[in-house]
Amino acid sequence: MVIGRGRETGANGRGFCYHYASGTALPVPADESRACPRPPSGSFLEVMPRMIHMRNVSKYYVEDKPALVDVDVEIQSGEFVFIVGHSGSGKSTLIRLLLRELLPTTGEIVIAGQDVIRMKSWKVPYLRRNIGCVFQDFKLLPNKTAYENIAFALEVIGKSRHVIRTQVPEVLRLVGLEDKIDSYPDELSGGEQQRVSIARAFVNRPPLLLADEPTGNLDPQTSLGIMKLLERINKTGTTVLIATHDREMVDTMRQRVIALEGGRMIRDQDRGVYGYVD
Amino acid sequence: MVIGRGRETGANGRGFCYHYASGTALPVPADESRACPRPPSGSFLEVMPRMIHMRNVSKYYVEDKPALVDVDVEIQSGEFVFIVGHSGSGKSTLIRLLLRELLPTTGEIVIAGQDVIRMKSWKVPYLRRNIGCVFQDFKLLPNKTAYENIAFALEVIGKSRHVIRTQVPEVLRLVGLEDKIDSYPDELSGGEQQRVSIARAFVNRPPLLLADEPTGNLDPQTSLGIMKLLERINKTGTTVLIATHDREMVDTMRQRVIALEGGRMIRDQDRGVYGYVD
Amino acid sequence: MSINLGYFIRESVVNFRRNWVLSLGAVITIYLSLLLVGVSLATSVVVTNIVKSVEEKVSIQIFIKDGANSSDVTSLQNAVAKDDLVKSVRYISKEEALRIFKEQTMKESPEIVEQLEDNPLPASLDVELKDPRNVEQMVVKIKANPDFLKVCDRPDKPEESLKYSEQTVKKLFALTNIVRVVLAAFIGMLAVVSLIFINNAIRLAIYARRKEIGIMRLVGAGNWFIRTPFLLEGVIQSLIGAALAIATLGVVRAALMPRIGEALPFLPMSVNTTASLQISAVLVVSGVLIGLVGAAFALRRYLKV
Amino acid sequence: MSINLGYFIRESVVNFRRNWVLSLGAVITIYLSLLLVGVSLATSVVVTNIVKSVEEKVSIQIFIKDGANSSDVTSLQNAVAKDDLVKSVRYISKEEALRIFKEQTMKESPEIVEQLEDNPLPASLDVELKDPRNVEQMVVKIKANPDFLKVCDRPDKPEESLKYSEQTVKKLFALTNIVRVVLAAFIGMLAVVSLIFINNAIRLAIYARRKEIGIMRLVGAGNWFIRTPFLLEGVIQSLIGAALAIATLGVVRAALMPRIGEALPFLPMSVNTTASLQISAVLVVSGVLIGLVGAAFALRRYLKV
Ligand SMILES: Nc1ncnc2c1ncn2[C@@H]1O[C@H](COP(=O)(O)OP(=O)(O)OP(=O)(O)O)[C@@H](O)[C@H]1O
Ligand SMILES: Nc1ncnc2c1ncn2[C@@H]1O[C@H](COP(=O)(O)OP(=O)(O)OP(=O)(O)O)[C@@H](O)[C@H]1O
Ligand SMILES: [Mg+2]
Ligand SMILES: [Mg+2]
Repeated sequence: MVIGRGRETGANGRGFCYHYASGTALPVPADESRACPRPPSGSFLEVMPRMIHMRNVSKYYVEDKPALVDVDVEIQSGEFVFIVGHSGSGKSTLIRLLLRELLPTTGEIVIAGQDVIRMKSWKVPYLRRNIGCVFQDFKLLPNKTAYENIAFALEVIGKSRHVIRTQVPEVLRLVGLEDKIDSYPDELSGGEQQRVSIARAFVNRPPLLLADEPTGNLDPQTSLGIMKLLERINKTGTTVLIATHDREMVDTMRQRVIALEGGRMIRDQDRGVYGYVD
Repeated sequence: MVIGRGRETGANGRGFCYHYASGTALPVPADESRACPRPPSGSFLEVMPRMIHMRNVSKYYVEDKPALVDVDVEIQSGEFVFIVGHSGSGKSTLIRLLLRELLPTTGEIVIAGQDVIRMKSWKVPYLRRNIGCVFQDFKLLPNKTAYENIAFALEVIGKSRHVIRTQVPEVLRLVGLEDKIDSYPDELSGGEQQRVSIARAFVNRPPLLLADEPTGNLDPQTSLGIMKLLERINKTGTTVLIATHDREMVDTMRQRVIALEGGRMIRDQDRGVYGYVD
Repeated sequence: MSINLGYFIRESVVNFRRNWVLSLGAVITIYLSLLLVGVSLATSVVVTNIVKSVEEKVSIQIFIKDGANSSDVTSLQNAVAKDDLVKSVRYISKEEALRIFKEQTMKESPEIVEQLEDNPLPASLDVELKDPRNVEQMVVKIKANPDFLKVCDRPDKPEESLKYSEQTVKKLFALTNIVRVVLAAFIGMLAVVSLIFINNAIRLAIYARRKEIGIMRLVGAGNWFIRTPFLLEGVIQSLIGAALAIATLGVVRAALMPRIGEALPFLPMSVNTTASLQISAVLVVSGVLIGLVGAAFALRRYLKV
Repeated sequence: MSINLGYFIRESVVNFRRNWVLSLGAVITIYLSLLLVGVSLATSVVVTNIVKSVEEKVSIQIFIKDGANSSDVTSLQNAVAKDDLVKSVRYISKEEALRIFKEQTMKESPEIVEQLEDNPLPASLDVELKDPRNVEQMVVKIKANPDFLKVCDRPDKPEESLKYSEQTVKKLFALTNIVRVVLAAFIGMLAVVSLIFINNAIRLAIYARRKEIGIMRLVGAGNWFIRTPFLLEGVIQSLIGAALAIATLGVVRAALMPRIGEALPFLPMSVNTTASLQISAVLVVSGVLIGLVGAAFALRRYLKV
């Protein structure tokens, strides 16, 4: 329950260049400045005005029963968007399409100018390194500790051990897990695992952050802390897309809301609310 | 989104002896009556006035950092209890102790008159067959379809194929998954998996139902349907214990609430609320 | 709890089909292991045949002095023929001995034999034994026979009148014993190796499904409820593996054996039908046993409550 | 992307330790497979030695007529000795021939030789070849030598004057060829079997970790980033397996070989140090190769993007 604490400690400037760890810009030490430009120069995903473009996207896992039908979504760089919908309405499917975990049955998907569907398969890892993703089922590596799980995301993009050793504890602190650094996933509670997954998603400060139900296993207070953190991350320019059921959170944040129902987009509303009063 | 529908269909009495599938008692067909007595005669867990008794229970996974400290809980047969608390406060640990997935470091646990700690290991399966449990991470068998996963819980207790073939589709319908009967867990959305887990927990109508975060992956409307279902199950005499973060649900239901904080019981309140306004 | 046999069988078959990577792995392991065992069993059959055919050639020759009383010879022959150890006794006259000598030993320079003025070779009794291992024992018996001293060609040195190529016999037995020991060791080694392989495969299979097993536990499944499908699956895999191994050996026997036989006509290389049926039976039984035992051991390790 | 070698090595070692069930399984598989390969290689070395020692006994005899001109004989001897195929030529006089005949062929009844009035055996030249396989070729060469017709003991039928136990040689070569083919087939079979076992073990290991691999994918790890630790792990396992196999073979060689040698003094059963070093090298190299290739194949199947 230390999201607040984490934020404050972040603010007293340990020399770590997490811009969104505090409201004020921190002095960036010389040896770190190369490692932490945001947006990364020469990034795979250039900063384009249009971050996500989906047109006429449909996904049929099995014939007859589509998981997504004719979805058109345009998301600009720097937006903060909620995706809401009943269980089974296609939220996770949409996120998995953006991560190219799946290919759509029809339609086109362009992320930051890159055609995701026609992308060469060797390029896919580079796409994914520029998208942070919080998975609904966490997807932590069971043989790695919390620290190693997060470090892995940095090792993949070839960060130096020095950078890893400073950044990983910092993000773990931001999600309130500084004392669980060496725990394996099966030694963590559900909410703790979810927070490790969140930390992994933004540790390499990707231009695009996808989160599938990031607070499903968290109590309201911790959820709020995570949401505030995501908002801060968004403020530094990261595009954030969150699939969620958390009515309270959606209603509090008053951001753009896209609603799905049976795979169809039924609502796209700026400064929206969760909807469905029952 | 068919919890409502499920309930209604349940009420038009297909000859299935789910007492809690409808508000009114159903006529029980002769050939089913033997298979469906509630409480089961000669059940392993006798219906005792005191269902759960925990005294001085502490659990240390590692030294110094206890997950539970000196917890005393008394739950009578037929009660409906919420356990709330921050992420990592020990809710899942408490449930795993009741299921004897873990043994406590100190203290005593008695369920329906059975000493869980000194229980012979060959008796443990019989204990578990009388406790339905919804796990936070679902724990569905990946090689079995939704149908087979639920059927498994009945096969374990030696139910006939006939009973299985009528009851399994019925409970799947109650949680709104009648059209996902033959889907494997990785073909189901997060919420659908959670509902399969819920269906499995109550399909053999256990005297005690434990649920760890049963609506974490469900939208508010589906959550409410599930809660209503759990309430009906409780009305038929089943003791229900739910660990949850869903403030809305706890506040609506107005049932007994036990709050944990850092492994200690800090509140035990009849007709309580979630608490912690922030 | 009513035990649901149908459930277990269905379960094992379904598991077998769904986890085909694991199943295939186990089947391949068992198949190869049993194939190795089968090959070595067949080899041992062949070698035993060869050894037998060589052993059969071991016989005792009793040399008879020229002009021995023929009734004495007959009585010796009868006495020896009646012995339990003896298979047959054959009288070889001087003339026959010379002919054999000329045809076999002197085949390449028969002119030497023609130079001989008179026949230097003695007549003899050729004693063939039921089991050549008893040769020493039989020699003692013959020496003890009173007729022997009467007819033998060197009464002063009776042992010179008996020929049974002592050394050849000893060497041969040394060799066949070594061959037997080596083969037994080899088969033993292969059996152990196969057992380790199979245990290993099952261990990996259970390791790969440890989560599943844990979940079954938590839903209230008892030890045997969890174990039985694994055991049955092990048996199914073993049976398939054994069937494949037997089929392969059958093909090899049908296709290769005759050719080897042609190439090596002087060695009896055949494995007869009885032997190959026995080998098949051994493979099936040991396959199933190994499967069961391996699965049981592996399960013991991972399936404590 | 800066490639982080340290990361890969750390990763493989850590994986190796954490997934010890899988690692142990793979090590055992590789160990046993290589042990089988090693045993058959050693067997082939021993058999080759035995075959060589038998082959060395093959020689050509040239029979010389009584009273041949001794300078002709010497010139024939010199001509043959100079040939590239020939290792040595030895002159055996009539007297020596009779002595050898008496001592070797007639060992058991030397009295027959003593009955002979004059020496029926011819003198001869004994030609030993460098490679007994060239015997036919050498025979042709000798026949073409002009001195040969002058000195040979049957100028009418020159082929009768040359003895090289045609049949024995042919039989021997048939046998040694069969032994070689059988051994090669056996080693080939074991190699294939080992490869399948190892591929299988790696496939199971990857199957057991398929979720992990999927997660790595989703976090943006490239093919080689995922593959390298698996490959390195495969190599580590192979090396451990090979080391164990070599150690076992070494122990067997030190402990068992001398005893077998004692029991069978007439067979050259030793495996010399060079050969055993070569076998060790083969095991290490093939172990690593098999590990790499097996892992690569298995990864190919499961590691498409
Ligand atoms: N691999 C699959 N094969 C077949 N059907 C699938 C598969 N994955 C998902 N589905 C189906 O597609 C539909 C949409 O699933 P999706 O996971 O996108 O839902 P969701 O909105 O994320 O739901 P939740 O809120 O419950 O997580 C569901 O009905 C689900 O059963
Ligand atoms: N196997 C384990 N080994 C070590 N520590 C553990 C283990 N399991 C849980 N813990 C720790 O015990 C504490 C309580 O965990 P528990 O799972 O009971 O929390 P929870 O209340 O269920 O939290 P959540 O709401 O996030 O699921 C946590 O701090 C967790 O890290
Ligand atoms: Mg989802
Ligand atoms: Mg929990």
